[in-house]
Amino acid sequence: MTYRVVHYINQFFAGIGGEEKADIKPEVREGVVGPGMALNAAFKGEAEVVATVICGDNYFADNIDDTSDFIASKVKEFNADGFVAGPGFNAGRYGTACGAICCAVGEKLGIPTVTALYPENPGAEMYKKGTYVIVAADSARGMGKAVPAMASLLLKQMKGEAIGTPDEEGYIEKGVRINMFYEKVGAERAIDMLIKKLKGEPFKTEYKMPVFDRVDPRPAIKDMSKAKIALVTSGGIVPFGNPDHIAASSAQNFGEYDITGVMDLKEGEYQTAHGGYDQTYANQDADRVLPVDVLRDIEKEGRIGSLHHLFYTTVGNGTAVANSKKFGVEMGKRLKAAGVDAVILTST
Amino acid sequence: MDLQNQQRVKDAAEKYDPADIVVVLGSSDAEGAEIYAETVCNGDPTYAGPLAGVPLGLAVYDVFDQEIRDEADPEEWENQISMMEMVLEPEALAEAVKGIRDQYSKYTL
Amino acid sequence: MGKLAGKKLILLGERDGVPAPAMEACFKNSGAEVIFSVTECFV
Amino acid sequence: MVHMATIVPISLSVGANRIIPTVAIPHPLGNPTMTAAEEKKLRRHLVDKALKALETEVTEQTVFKDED
Repeated sequence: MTYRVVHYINQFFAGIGGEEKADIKPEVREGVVGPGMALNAAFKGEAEVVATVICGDNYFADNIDDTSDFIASKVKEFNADGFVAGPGFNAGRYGTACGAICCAVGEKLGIPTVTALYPENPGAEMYKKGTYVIVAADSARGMGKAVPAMASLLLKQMKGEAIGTPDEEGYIEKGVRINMFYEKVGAERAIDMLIKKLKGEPFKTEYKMPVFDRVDPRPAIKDMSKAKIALVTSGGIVPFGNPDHIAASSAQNFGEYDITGVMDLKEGEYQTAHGGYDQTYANQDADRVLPVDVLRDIEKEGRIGSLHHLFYTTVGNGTAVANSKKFGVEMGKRLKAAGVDAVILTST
Repeated sequence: MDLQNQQRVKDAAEKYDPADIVVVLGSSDAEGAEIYAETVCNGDPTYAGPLAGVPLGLAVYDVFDQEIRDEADPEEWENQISMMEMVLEPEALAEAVKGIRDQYSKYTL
Repeated sequence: MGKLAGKKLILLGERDGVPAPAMEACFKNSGAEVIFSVTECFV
Repeated sequence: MVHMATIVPISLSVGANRIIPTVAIPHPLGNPTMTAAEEKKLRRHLVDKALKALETEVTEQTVFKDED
């Protein structure tokens, strides 16, 4: 059978115009337009572009949800088996649109999607988890390479074939870990890798670490005697009994607890929920992780303005980076709203 | 290539006998020259313009190609182009366009 | 008159390469007619 | 924000900008082998350092070591 594919492009690749036409509303044309010709050729008869959706980059950016809904409904009308957007190369708005629509179509209709972007296109980082993003050049000069890779990856998905690694297929890592079987045991592979590393030869890790954000350092506190200081910990300090059931590892939530009038975290009143270290010492005296006692002294002395009456806590034991980020953002919002000037974050 | 210029090349190829048309490029880099050459021979490789999927097959040469150079007025060449010849990579440019011409041009000089 | 005699020339110059007017000057006496000449600029 | 943590390389890799190295993983701000008074003094010392770090302008990731 020939699979039915709907293709998304912007006003420029549709030949409608450049920046001056960037606010055109989404429209649907039957068959191929522009890069869809290359896509059709790359499908080699196994699939066919049955319709092309065109939308201005600005219009999309201003109406993301409505336009995504509209496009998804059109894709459904055309009874598509798969959806392709772009390539968007290094075009910021177009790339973001490609990623957003692929994710929306995939989510709403459950059909395979693929786009192609320059890895530094903001759309790549934003949407690589929700769709396959083929690595493309930074300009339309890379059309010739990007389109066959998109076609091949979409065909594989539509046929239900196994998808290879990001390197094999040419897509940007989605951050998914998959178990693999190797002939050699881990110890041997590790030694092989070490030898390569010692020789200065290229080697590839089997367990890539996530890339963490960097933020610019905040300015120093000018007047500590007026500052409101808050305590946050990833060491799992909670009121005794762990009322919010924060998991001992892979935490799904964080806690917010009132320490108004609490001068010292006493045994039997506070404990740790953390399952990744020996809890004995923290359970005996939780101040060893969350230094409420000395901060109360410091507050009394007037060295700081005040200790914020709420502290935030979670467990940093195998907790997903995505969850940590979510917790951090929410804590940050609440701390900011409470007028906190600085945070002491303790980790175990 | 600029979309309007693609249209004008397309119009020219319709108005005149394509066999008589010779496209001469003055690109600054080999990669760009290839894109231009491919656009007028095999169709717009970026699929954004009027020449998308339109293989005109025109004869295309880089201005530094020996065959084209031989036809230029030596004095004018000296005045107009010799400076850029020192800055650019004339052989790489000529070679890049030749590669595309050999693959896609239906006509030659 | 050489190989270009009677040909129709399309000159696609580039600002940072060889501009079209420079090429026009060079092929003025080649016997070819310049039917379209343009200098593109990428910046 | 100041990060008080025992495994400084992790703190650096996750991007903390002000870092205070602490005592041990299960008791970053304490030491059970000390008397309660000594231990509190140690904790006070570390928190004082953290406050100082917050009062210090930094332009890049900075580990505040224990030389003072």
